[in-house]
Amino acid sequence: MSRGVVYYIAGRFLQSVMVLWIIVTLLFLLFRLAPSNPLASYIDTTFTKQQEAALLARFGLDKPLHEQYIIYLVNLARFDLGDTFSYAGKSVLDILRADLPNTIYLTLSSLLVAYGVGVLGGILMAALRGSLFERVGTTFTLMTRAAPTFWVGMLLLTFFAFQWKLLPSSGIAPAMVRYRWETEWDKLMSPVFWRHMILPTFTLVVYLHGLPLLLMRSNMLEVLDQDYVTMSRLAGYREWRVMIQTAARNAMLPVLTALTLGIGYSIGGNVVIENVFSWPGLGRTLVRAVQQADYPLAQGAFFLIALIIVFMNFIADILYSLLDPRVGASAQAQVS
Amino acid sequence: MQQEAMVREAATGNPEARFRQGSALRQLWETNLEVFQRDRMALFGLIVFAAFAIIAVFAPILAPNDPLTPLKNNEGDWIKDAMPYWLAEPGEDVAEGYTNDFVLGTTNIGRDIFSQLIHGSRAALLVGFSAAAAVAVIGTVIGLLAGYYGGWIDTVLMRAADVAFGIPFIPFIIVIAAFFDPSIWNVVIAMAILLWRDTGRVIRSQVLVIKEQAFVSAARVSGASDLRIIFVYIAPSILPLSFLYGSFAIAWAILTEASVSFLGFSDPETISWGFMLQDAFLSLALTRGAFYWIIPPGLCIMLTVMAGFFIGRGYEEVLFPRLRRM
Amino acid sequence: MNRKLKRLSTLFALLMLALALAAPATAQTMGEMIPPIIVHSVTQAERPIEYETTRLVVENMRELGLEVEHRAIPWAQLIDEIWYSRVEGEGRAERPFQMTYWRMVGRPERSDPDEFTYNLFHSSVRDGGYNFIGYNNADYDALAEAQRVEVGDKETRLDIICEAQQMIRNDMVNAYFVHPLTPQVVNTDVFNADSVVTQAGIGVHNFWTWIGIEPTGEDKTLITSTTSFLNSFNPLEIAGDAPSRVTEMTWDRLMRINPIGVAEPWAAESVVWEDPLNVVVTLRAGMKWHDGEPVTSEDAAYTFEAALAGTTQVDEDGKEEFRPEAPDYHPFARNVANIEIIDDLSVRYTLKTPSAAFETSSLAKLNLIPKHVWEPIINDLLTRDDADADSIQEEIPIGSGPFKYVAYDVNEFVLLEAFDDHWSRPKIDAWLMNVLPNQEATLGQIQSGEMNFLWEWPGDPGVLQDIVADNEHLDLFSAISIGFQYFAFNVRYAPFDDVSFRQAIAHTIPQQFIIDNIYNGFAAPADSFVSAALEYWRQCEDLPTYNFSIDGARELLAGAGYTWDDDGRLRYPAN
Amino acid sequence: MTILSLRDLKVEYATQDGSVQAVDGVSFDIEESQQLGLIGESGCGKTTLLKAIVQVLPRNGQISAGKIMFKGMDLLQLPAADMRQLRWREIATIPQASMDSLNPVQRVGSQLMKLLTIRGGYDKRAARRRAVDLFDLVGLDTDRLMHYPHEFSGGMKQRAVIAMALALEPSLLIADEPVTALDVIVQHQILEVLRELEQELNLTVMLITHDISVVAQVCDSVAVMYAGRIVEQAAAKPFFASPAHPYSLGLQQAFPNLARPRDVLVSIEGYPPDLREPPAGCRFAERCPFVQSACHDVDPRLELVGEDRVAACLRSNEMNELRIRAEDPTLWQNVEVARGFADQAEASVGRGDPPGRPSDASPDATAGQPPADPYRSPSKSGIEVDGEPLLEMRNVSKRFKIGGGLAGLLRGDKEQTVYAVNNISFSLQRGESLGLAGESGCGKSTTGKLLVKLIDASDGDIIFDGTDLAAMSGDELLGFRERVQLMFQNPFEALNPRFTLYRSLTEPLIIHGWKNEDTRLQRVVETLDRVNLRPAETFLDKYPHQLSGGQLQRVVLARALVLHPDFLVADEPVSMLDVSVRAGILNTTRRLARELGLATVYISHDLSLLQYTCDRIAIMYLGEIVEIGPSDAVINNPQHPYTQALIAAVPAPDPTLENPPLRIQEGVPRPTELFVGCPFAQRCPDVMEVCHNTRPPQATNDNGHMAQCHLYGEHRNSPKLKRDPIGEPA
Repeated sequence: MSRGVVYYIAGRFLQSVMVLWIIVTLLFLLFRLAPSNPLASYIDTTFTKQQEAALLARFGLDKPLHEQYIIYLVNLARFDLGDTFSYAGKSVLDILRADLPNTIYLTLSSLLVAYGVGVLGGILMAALRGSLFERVGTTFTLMTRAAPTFWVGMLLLTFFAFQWKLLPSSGIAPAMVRYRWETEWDKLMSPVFWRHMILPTFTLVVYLHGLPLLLMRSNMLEVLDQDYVTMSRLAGYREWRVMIQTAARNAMLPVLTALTLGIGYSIGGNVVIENVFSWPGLGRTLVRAVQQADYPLAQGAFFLIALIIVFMNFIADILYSLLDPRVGASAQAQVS
Repeated sequence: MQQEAMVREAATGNPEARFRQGSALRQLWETNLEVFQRDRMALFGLIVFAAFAIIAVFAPILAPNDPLTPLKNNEGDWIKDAMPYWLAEPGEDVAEGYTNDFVLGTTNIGRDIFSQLIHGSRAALLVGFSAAAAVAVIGTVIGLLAGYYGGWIDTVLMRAADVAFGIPFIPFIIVIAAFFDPSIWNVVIAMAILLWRDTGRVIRSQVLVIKEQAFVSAARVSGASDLRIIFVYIAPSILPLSFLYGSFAIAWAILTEASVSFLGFSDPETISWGFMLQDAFLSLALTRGAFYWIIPPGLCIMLTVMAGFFIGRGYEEVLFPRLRRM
Repeated sequence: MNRKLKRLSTLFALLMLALALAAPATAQTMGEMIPPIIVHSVTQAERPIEYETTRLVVENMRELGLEVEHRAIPWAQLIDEIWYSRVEGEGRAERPFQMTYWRMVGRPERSDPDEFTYNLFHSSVRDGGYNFIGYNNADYDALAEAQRVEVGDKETRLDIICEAQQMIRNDMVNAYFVHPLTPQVVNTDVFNADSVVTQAGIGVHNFWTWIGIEPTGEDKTLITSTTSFLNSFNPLEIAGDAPSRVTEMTWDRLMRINPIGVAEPWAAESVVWEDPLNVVVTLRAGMKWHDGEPVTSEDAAYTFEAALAGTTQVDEDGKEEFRPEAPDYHPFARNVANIEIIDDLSVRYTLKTPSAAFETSSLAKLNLIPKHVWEPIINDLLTRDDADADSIQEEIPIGSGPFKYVAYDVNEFVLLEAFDDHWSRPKIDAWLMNVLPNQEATLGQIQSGEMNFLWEWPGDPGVLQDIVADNEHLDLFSAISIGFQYFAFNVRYAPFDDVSFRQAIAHTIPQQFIIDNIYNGFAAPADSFVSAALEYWRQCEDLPTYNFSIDGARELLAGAGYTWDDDGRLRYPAN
Repeated sequence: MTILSLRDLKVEYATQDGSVQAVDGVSFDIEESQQLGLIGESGCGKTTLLKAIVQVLPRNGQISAGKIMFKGMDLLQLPAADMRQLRWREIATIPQASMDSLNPVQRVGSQLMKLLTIRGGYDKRAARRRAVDLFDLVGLDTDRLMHYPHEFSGGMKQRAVIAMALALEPSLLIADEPVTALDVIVQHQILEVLRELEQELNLTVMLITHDISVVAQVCDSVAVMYAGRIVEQAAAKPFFASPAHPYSLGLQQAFPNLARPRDVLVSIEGYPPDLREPPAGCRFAERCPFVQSACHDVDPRLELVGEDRVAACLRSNEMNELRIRAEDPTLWQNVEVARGFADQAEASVGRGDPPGRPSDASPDATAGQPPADPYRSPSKSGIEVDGEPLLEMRNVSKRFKIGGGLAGLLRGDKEQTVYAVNNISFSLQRGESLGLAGESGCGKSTTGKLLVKLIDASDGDIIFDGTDLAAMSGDELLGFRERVQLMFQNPFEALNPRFTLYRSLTEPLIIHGWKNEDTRLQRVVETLDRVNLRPAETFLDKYPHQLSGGQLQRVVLARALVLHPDFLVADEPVSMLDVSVRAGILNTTRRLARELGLATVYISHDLSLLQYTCDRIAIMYLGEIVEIGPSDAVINNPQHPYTQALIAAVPAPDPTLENPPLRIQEGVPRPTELFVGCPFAQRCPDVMEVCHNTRPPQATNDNGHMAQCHLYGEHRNSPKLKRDPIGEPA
């Protein structure tokens, strides 16, 4: 790796850190200035003013705003997201640590399938440019993108889970199976887990495959117009080689970037689907935390999602500069 | 030489023929007209919007019942969970004498689904269009300023865009919706705060391209002021792009409003399609197999969102004949 | 300003005042218009039933000529606008709440009327406690205190409780309308339906069912679910509904509320009152903690000591303030003046004042905790300022109850297994509770057999009924709850400071319609804070009724001097 | 042996508005080791022809008739798979814009090796060896085998593509515009490579280009294509000596030739016919000066007009006579020429040297007078030179900062300075024209922008009519804007595509406060008329895309002149245009400059063009003016080694004139540092020790001809350094 690329990566990283800092600050303000009472989830018959004060002190809410901010930043830097309001003895991190893998499994499986389908579909659409199949195909894809995911999920649930009882309707596995999993590995080795994954994954694929498909299609059309593609035709390569090795390979670059970005955004966007399928992930926790006014938890979940997004944005930049030597070079040109 | 050929091809092959009229407004109108003339799908989208707009405006007249008040039978009890009469098998229990009042059936507590659908178009269009307008206006202004002036203005605005790109959209809306009084405007505000980022970036890069074009330099050499250059020379070329992003924003706004309503963060006094789906979900539509609660609002959402997509695509095909991108 | 001018302006002000006072007098016939009223409830998404009910009542109130706004907001905000906005100028919201939908849930320890009788209405808990409606009635305070002291004589206590109910009903500070019927479903393929115990006011999800339910076959695991949080398992914390199910089984209690609502000795072999202030408790012999240690009188004593533990701090104003380490349980042990260990199995508790509820709300309430586990924790906490005992989560909770803890996954499930060394070992081998906030999923699982015991159903009971009708292996149980649903009025301020006005509002609540249409019949009419399920405490004269009648409400208002103007808007009585 | 033989080939494109006959009955043969140059202006169908031969026509293209025989095989009958096999092994193609023909995300060597293994059947090791050999063959550094395309300069990419084309030893190499868009020195070197390869490998080549000088340099036979047809085919020498078609005649006269400069260049006005509805008669008839009525009705066939040469003209038997008549520029139906010629005659009176006559280093005309200030215009333009110069550049520098700033700091970008223009000085009189020349990146365009205050100088003063540009603002600036105009390189971008021509032309008037619509219209019409867009009224409502490139550039000129400025900067005014119309624009500009007393700065990479239009020429290198002087002096008697190289690199449109060998290598360094010595020292063939560490002096002769070079200073006799290795500047 050349010095230019290293500089580029370091610069991007610093920039990401700065972006994250601003987001974190906004998050702090949003949660501190919110009109709802941060202790709402504690109200009970026996709740007294003294207890309220004690609680405020326990969560550091009695200090002046700027002091809270400093403490908050310092804690974040140590990746200490604080304690939840609603789970005794559990830190926010404990809870998120349990949720995160599930969200990641769902996100990755759906994205990989969707991008697989999308890339192949996009190549096909580009190859069949102008045909009836292409027109119907792209219109259908637009339709799937227009359908609300939760609605698709509900329809799929109605038939596959409730009417035909083919697939489980919610969660990641029955508890009797789940409690035997000691590690994430056990979970991943369990067929039951994968069976539970089918419906939510499929629902997401219905929605997610549209972007890579349309992107791949238009990139292919663009690349097929490029001189180097003409060149490889002129050079007498077989058509599939031209389509796959030259055109598709180059057209894939933006799709790969989109995939990388997609990981971040999906983790934030799966909220609705996780709720439809009771998938124990970050999104469901976030919604419950917000509903139950467990602010440290909501804030933590939000922060984690934002962190992943910013990180994936960073990775996407880096990936792009590594995959496409031109980007790295323009970065280098600025320093050399 | 090659470029000449390209431009000539572009000119005769029509993609550039969008630049036909003199005044910026007329031009915009022409571009819009062209989008809908060239692209039947975009025209379809426009018709869908127009139809729903009419429905939304005349909702109180068109809807046979109040969308929130449960229908009552002769005994004064609510007519709950009535199937659409035309779907019911003979012998199935359809409340007598009320068939005309609820073509699409009633909800779990006896609200008229058809009336809800009609009223739901209001929320969808209101959110869709105001969010789209906000996104397009903010994005365009930011893009123009950042692109044209460059320097620290550009740096600040584009860093802001980076920040906006780093904030997860749905979670942000959920938090906003939970913290403030439930209202459909939460979605609009959140979209305005976040979604200008795409529009802004694209418009900025487009401005950077246009700014470097010789005719802009020519204008400057002729003594044109910054404002004149921005508004007379650059903005007209940018506006179709704003429309493009605006149309997509309509779609996203409707979709987002539906999602947020579905998660239960909407204003219960405002009937929206997402709210209907949430109501259906909470009323156990799946277990009951009450697809007549699920399908109509979902179809309406899909139809309007698709309309936005189609129109956006229509603009795309006219603006970037080679880069038909979604 | 010179003096003359000053005098002149004073004169002028006085004149204006006189005019202002005279103006209504000249109008004579009409009072001021009643300003718009805000009625709070949670959102439809959170609890549709509450939302719909409020909507209905708001509609009816409008018919009285009131301008009413229905403000449906999420629970977290509602807390702010109700609980924290009681008094003008001190609230978090712009102004104090006026009227809100509220509910009280049933819990076994609420089988004794004491908690509701005292906490909901005693004037001492008006500012920060549960008397958020601001009821302030010295006569009532006397009754609420008296029923606590009346130890031996149940009859007398009944009279007092009846009188309290009567007073509340007359004053109409809370407009009760239903006690929900909790629909519950048991898989009778797996369990013998006859072994399911229904506890008065609670339902089938009770301690007695958990230990007594008989498996019919090899499947000896009870699988149930909850829609709420599984947030902690701590014997010194009163957590939510679902965790309470776990704590009551993991930790034994000296006494337990039996199915008809009366406390009976459980871990105690005997409970003997030597006099109204002294009670001797003797433990069963041979009990063990889940870690194998024996249960002794030391533990029984420490259980109360832990609840009493705390530090006294002096606040800024020099006032002493006691901060208990177990704030949730401290109130239940507060009345204990002295604890004396008599022998290995016997302890004598000496009370400060006689208490009728001591058995129900202390001996049957406090979880028996192992001294060897908790003493070090509490001692540590006493030296610290930043944490309470209720924020502690043991790695492996140790109790002496019939079930012991096996596994717990936050927000996912908790798994318990039968404690073989318990003197009353449950008939099932394992007890599992899943977190399933999604009602569709719950229904799917109870039908498929993934789950075999459904105790918590916030959804539409009619659906459950249909499911049970369709599935032979499912049996439906239902019980009237101790809990109740009502509209609470902030009686501090007009117009809700007027009994007649409140009574008129009570007439606008279509009780039967709500039961039929919103609850699908799964509710019993309510007229008091003591549920019909608690039969003993309801052996009173009939309480006043407020039938649904808009006209009746109008009459009542007219009788109290309220008037309607030409637009049909309701106005206060003149003067 | 005939390698390729086309017979009556026809290619059609289906378009929305009907079918276009892009190639209409083309026949020719290419013999083994023949190098055929196919000449034609854009849109004549030459690239379509190529695509038809290798059968990669776009989807809407179709071969409707004819035969393509390759080594006796009928390519049109060949199964697709066999045709594919044929490509590159037998027929290798260097596509147009070959700069973009390399896959940007694959290393150049990998692409080459992939070709060798997959198409050539080489094993990996052999492929690598062969790749190295090929790199050597085309003069590429073999160390760069594994570099990415973007790490290559334009010339290197072109070499790489040539290497790829030769990889499988094809029988026929087809190159489409192989040197277009390259800098003149690079162009020269690529042509050199091609020439060497032709000789070494005995290549059969078909070269497609619009540039007859390229053909003159590398081809032994020529075919001229016009509107889908071949109008003339001949061996190179006879063709250049005596073209046998009026179009060829015109083309030849339209090309400037450094060695034999013309007084007036010919412009073939008009544009080719619409190939959707081709005319019944001769396709060139519309633009032909020798047109007769029969030409419009009779479609001329290709006929033998001499030994081995064919032409398609009804008047080919009169060709000798026509050739003589063609020498008269007035013939080309062009008012411009008529006027321009007159101007020229008039101007010649005032000019010191009649053009075309080489001048000596020590001119005789100014003997006895003090040596002229090279930065001041000598009195030779026929314009009064007394009084203040209109414009003066005094030690002007322009630096750009890149990277840096807070964002740059965060990104880790080091701040860098680009010295785009470095300490240049010159002055310009009213009515005088100055040419700025140099390779791309030499700072000539930046200078242009400085002159019109599109950007501001970092150092030094630019004085326009007594006022410093840096100090201008408000009304003063507006006044400056009224008097100074810029003409742009690309006419397709220079006009707002959304404006009608009237709107575009009236904008400057509005900005400068012309309130009255009628007077504005009048001025616009008048200006359009001036630039020969007639009748002017018909153009007012047109949009840019409705005009041809030549017409557009006239509009651009009109816009520049509509305010009647005093000073015009023309940045590459004709480089985007077809050769046949270039001269027209230049002639008009030159004429109007005279008419309006306009001072002009022409910026161009094309020295022959500057020689044609300018009184003086300044040669720029790395932001500095290395030589400046009267045009003829600079061209005919270049002093600076760099100028000498530039002139030597210009290909002559005449196969009899061989270019002198080029003594420098391609590759301008990035101007990111200031040089202690001479900026050209790195590349200079005559470099001396002193060049690296001392700034060269400015040696000026009486003629006002200045060169900034040690060769003419006190160190002129220092020993020259060996060129290799290239010395770094101290």
